[in-house]
Amino acid sequence: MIFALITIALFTLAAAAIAMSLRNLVHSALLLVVSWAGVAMFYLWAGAEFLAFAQALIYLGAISMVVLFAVLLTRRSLAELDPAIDGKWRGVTALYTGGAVAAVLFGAVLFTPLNFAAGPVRSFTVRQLGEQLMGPQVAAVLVVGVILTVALLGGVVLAAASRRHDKEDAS
Amino acid sequence: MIISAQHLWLIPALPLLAAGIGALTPRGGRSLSAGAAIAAMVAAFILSCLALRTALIDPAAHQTFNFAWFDLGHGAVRLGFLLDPLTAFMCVMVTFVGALIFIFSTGYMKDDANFKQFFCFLSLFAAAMLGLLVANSLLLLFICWELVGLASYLLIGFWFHKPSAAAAAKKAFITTRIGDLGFLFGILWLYDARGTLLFFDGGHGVLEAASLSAMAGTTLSCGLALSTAIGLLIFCGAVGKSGQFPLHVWLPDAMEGPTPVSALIHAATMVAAGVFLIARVYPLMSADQVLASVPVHALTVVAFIGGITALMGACIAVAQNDIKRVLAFSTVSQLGYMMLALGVGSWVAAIFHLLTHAFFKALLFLGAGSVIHAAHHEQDMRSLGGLRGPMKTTFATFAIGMMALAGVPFLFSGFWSKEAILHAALEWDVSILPLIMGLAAVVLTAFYMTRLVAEVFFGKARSHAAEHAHESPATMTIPLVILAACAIALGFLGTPAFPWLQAKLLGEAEVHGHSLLVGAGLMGLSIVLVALGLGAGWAIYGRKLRQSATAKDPLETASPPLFAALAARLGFDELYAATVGRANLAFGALSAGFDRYVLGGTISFLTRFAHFTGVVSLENDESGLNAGFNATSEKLRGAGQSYSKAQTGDAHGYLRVLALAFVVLVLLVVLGGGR
Amino acid sequence: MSPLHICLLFSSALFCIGLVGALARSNTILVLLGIELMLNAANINFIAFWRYGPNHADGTGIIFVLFSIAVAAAEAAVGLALVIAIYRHRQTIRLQEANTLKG
Amino acid sequence: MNSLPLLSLLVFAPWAGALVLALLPRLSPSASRGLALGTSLSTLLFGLIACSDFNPAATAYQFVEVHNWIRALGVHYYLGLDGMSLLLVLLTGLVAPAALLASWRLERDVRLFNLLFLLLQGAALGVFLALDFFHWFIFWELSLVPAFFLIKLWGGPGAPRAAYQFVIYTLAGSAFMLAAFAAIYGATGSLSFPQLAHAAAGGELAAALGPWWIKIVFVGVFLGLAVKVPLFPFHTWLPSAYAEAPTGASMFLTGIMSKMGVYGFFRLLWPLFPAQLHAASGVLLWLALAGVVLGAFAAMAQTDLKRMIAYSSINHVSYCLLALFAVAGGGSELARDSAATSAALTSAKEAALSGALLQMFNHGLSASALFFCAGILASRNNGNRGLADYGGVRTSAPLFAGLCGLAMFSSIGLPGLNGFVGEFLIFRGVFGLVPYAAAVACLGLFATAYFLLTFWQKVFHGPVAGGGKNFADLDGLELATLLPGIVLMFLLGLAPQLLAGLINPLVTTWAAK
Repeated sequence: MIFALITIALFTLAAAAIAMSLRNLVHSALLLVVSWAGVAMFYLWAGAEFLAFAQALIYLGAISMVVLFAVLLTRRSLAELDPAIDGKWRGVTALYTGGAVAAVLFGAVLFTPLNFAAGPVRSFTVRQLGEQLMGPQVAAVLVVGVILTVALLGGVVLAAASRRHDKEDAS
Repeated sequence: MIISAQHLWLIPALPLLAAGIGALTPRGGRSLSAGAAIAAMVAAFILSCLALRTALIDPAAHQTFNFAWFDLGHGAVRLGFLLDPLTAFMCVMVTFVGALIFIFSTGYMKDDANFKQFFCFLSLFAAAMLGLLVANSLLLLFICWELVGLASYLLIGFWFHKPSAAAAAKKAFITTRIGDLGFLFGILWLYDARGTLLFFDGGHGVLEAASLSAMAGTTLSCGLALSTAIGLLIFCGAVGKSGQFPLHVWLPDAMEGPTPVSALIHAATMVAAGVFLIARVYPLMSADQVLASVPVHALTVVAFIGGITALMGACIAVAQNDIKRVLAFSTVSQLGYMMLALGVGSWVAAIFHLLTHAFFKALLFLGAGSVIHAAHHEQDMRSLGGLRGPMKTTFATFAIGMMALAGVPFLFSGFWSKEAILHAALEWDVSILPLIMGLAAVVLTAFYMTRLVAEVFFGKARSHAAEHAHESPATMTIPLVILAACAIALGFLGTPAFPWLQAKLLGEAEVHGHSLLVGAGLMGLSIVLVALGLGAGWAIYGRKLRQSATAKDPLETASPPLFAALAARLGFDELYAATVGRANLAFGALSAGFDRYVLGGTISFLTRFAHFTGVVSLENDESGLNAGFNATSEKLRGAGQSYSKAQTGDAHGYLRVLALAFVVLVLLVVLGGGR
Repeated sequence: MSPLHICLLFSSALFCIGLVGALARSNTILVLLGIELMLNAANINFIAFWRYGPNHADGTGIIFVLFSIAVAAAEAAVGLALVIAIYRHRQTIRLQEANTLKG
Repeated sequence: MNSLPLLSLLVFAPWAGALVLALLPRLSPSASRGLALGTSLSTLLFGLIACSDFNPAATAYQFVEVHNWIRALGVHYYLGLDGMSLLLVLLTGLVAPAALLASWRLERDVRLFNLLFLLLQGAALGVFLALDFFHWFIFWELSLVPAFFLIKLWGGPGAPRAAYQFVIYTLAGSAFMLAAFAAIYGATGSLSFPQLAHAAAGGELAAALGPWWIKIVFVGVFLGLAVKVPLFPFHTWLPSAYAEAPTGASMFLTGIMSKMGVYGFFRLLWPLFPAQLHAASGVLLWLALAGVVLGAFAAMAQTDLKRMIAYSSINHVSYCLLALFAVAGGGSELARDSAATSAALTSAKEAALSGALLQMFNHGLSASALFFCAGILASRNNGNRGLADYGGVRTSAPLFAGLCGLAMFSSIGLPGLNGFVGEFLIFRGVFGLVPYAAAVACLGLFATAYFLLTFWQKVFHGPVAGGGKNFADLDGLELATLLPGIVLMFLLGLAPQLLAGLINPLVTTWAAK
């Protein structure tokens, strides 16, 4: 079990780290998809099958497409490459900041006694999930639904209204 | 028809109705408005007479009708009506004089554009005044008290397009309000101490024995009895309303109003309300008389204030040139007499003088109004003169009023009422000063009234307007004649030989006549003094009549500084303007300044402080530092702006700060030893 | 070291990678993706505690992650739409130059 | 007792109107005005229904609606009404339509204006009816948003600044209050006012929070409310906000918004922190006195009409708080003969509390009427509002002068009009509890008369000058706006029982605490 976990973790982290350092945006995006897949595998490993499915559907299916579209739409030519890291100073401060946060987080994790029993994998059925969602959490589901709708509308409006904005700014 | 206490509300309600009609009729409805007002007054007069008949059946009884106004806590705020001889006599006087003045006004105000409004205000005044008289509750009395103040305000400022009238109206309202605040405070104290404001309530009222002895028995930390303190506070209201020293300054200015207003409100009725008030709460005012060892008795203060006012008013009246102002200061002086009478312990004498004064002073004012009307609103008596010929009725009636006011013996009512006051002052054993002040005022009164009559009616006309004067119409002269008759007849209600009025007011069923000889010495002295005043006046003004409007006054020639001081009304207005008025405005400016600079400054300081921290929190924005200290920050908006300097728009920066802050926070928690 | 520790270390590392990415890259799309990574790291924590925590049966962790994913999807959609809008407007997607909100 | 969810109707009727306005973008200006007015008036109708079904003798909340809302947090949708709420609901029903009528001539963005106004009205009603902090606070904060836009978009030249100031101040205060209630929730797990008041009366609230925390929490809640009222010295946002707002918004701000703060003092601060309020009452009394006196005197020094009325508003609202603080202080420092003490103190408290409640209503009527009159003056003279810009208006506009004068005298506290009853009762109560405070407050009465009469003299009297030339008298619309308020001033001045009957049992219960 632990071995599987470590494998999944290393796989995911490696993909993410490389994705963040690649110069080619398309490659970065593709590697991130791999990393998200790793997270989905982690969900499978942890026994949250439905979540793994959702992660695959949303991240691998939807968000990756949106990202790729965004990348393609915002590039003047396919050949154009962004510098991976924008200036030395920015990279160094980013690394230091990240390192500091990492140190704090690792320290916190390692020095916290976590006395939870590592029990067997217990599954949580979709039926249970559905009952939870339609029962006590129904208000939250509604809110999320509203948020998604608004986000959809917002996305459309933002992408579509930009031409008019251009005109206004020009005047 | 029997009018008892529970019907008393009808008396003020009728004029109120007339006021409502007057307010709601369209501009054209002149005759409707005036007709309703006069009809209401006449009806109220009839009702008042009926009420008087009821009251005189048993003069000692206080008929009351009390009711709850609104619920308050476990109890209710109660108001009530009271019927006793005092109320009834006052009602009869107010309605009678009021009706006559209303009739006079139809002539006097005939050409005014706001004729309808005038009668509406007059009716409102009458309603409030009558409400004040019939009240059995200090609260109801106060309500009506304020309303007569409002009516007075409206009527003084009736010719509101004249800046002087507008200013005089405001001055009257504000000055009386100063007194009213004291009055209100007294009411609050009384209410708090006794839990009720009803005068008579079957043994629980504030003017009844239990309450009075409780209040006289309570001694405050300053040594005064509770009843003294409350009484003096209530007296403050009377000082303001009745134009007593030191709040008399508004009354002469109130003559800016139309003359019928001066006659009704500022001579006969409203200004006498203060006297009525003290007479009404007389048991309270005199409750401390049983105590020997108090620093001051409430009535002593009243007596001295009254004496000072009587003398001062008479002095100032000597040097005034405006016909209405002379009469106004004479009113101040006469009100001082009444207060003096109250103070020295004879409230019946005060009310007697109040009643007689109401008639002859209304007569004098209406006479002056008739003169002013005839002389096309010329009020300066230096420019009048010689009106004896063309205005015979006015002259005759005015002379009767003048003699009543001066106290010409035996035939005129003023003589008897003044005599009663002087007699009471003589018997007062606290001090002789009020008597001396009263006697001095007698001489002065006779003197200035002689001067007035000589200047206005004798000699030759000294202006174009006076030359063309002619007698006023019948609507104006008939009230004059009636009032003149009353000014004579009323005296016989209360001669020493047959003091019917006094007996009824005191609630004595029997009339115990005294002989004329009682106090004959004092009477003789005052007759001599009156003669002295009349003689001096005639000697100075009558024998050598004024030749032109610009000639100097004989007194002015004799002693310019004294005359100037008196003509300037002893400088009270200037004094108040320099002290109270200025302090008021200064405090106003101070408050506004405090608001703007101290509070605003504090906020501006906080803003700068916030600004400073905002700037410090931003490592690399040096321009912010300079800008920050130079910018005059506009309160919180400035703070917002300086904080917004931290808003670099650099998303990376935000994220970096966020992450580092997280690290710092965790370290703080850890190094700080957890919670 | 228990599996829970490993899970938490995993999520911390993923979070830091996302953070460094978001800080170091100037391309707005990548910054957004870094933030997505951080969100994923947080989700991993939820799942880990759900998996090893005492209240397994009520599935709070799963539901929370579900909502989180939904919100992340919304965020991604709006964020990328914004990127496109900015790009149309300024012809660049460098984050440093999108500083209109500077005070 | 009533199957209709009356209170929900009351709160949401204006919002429904706003929603309709929002959904109909092509509505003509006159139709949107009519719709807004109708919706606004419907709250008056509902208020009157509530008033007729209201049982004044019962001091508990009536028409209660409780529904579980967020079960995890223990938040309820909880509406209820007692005498005080009823009074304020009726006031809102009166002032809001009048304010809409006053804005009838507005030409710019009519639909948006009416929409925002209805939102504001709904929020205010929500504040007066909500009994659970959660949605009470939502209403409380939501009232800021429309008010901000109303001031900023339709106000005078200084309006944006005034609007920012207003919002920042009030938000800052509210933030303290929110934090305080978070602490209360953390300690007790309840957000319902009646429950909390009960807990406070039993001492459980103090025990749950601990002696130190409850003081901090008290200060937090106090700050939130004091800014809204506003209590001196938190009032500096008020003059410019009131002065710059458009007439309708000024009327609503002074008529209703300031009452929200006072309501909060009575509904939250006093029942929840009686001991703390008692301890602080000495200081607070002076603050209220400062509001009474300095407000009035500062008004005297103003030359801008609306600023003057704004300062007088501070003065009048401070009377309510003066009464509350005197009651909370309990008059303990008075040395009295012991036999009369408790009965006399109780009756003084009753007077002060009824006075405060009546004063809220009365000030709502008179101050909004005065703001309307100032608006009329400004609208006839290119927006000039200086005292010196006018003269002799009464000559050309006697009707306007008369009605404005009535509103003014009501504000001065002339007996026979509504203002007197409340002020007299406040003075009566405060005198019985803290005599020196009543004495100092008398200065405020004097100054109020002084500056209002000065205003009257300069604007209406004297020779015709400045904006007084060719001043058109009131037309039908303006008359319709002003007249109901004026009639009520008379009615309530002569028959205060109409209102006193509604609140008296409640006040009696309060005073007995």
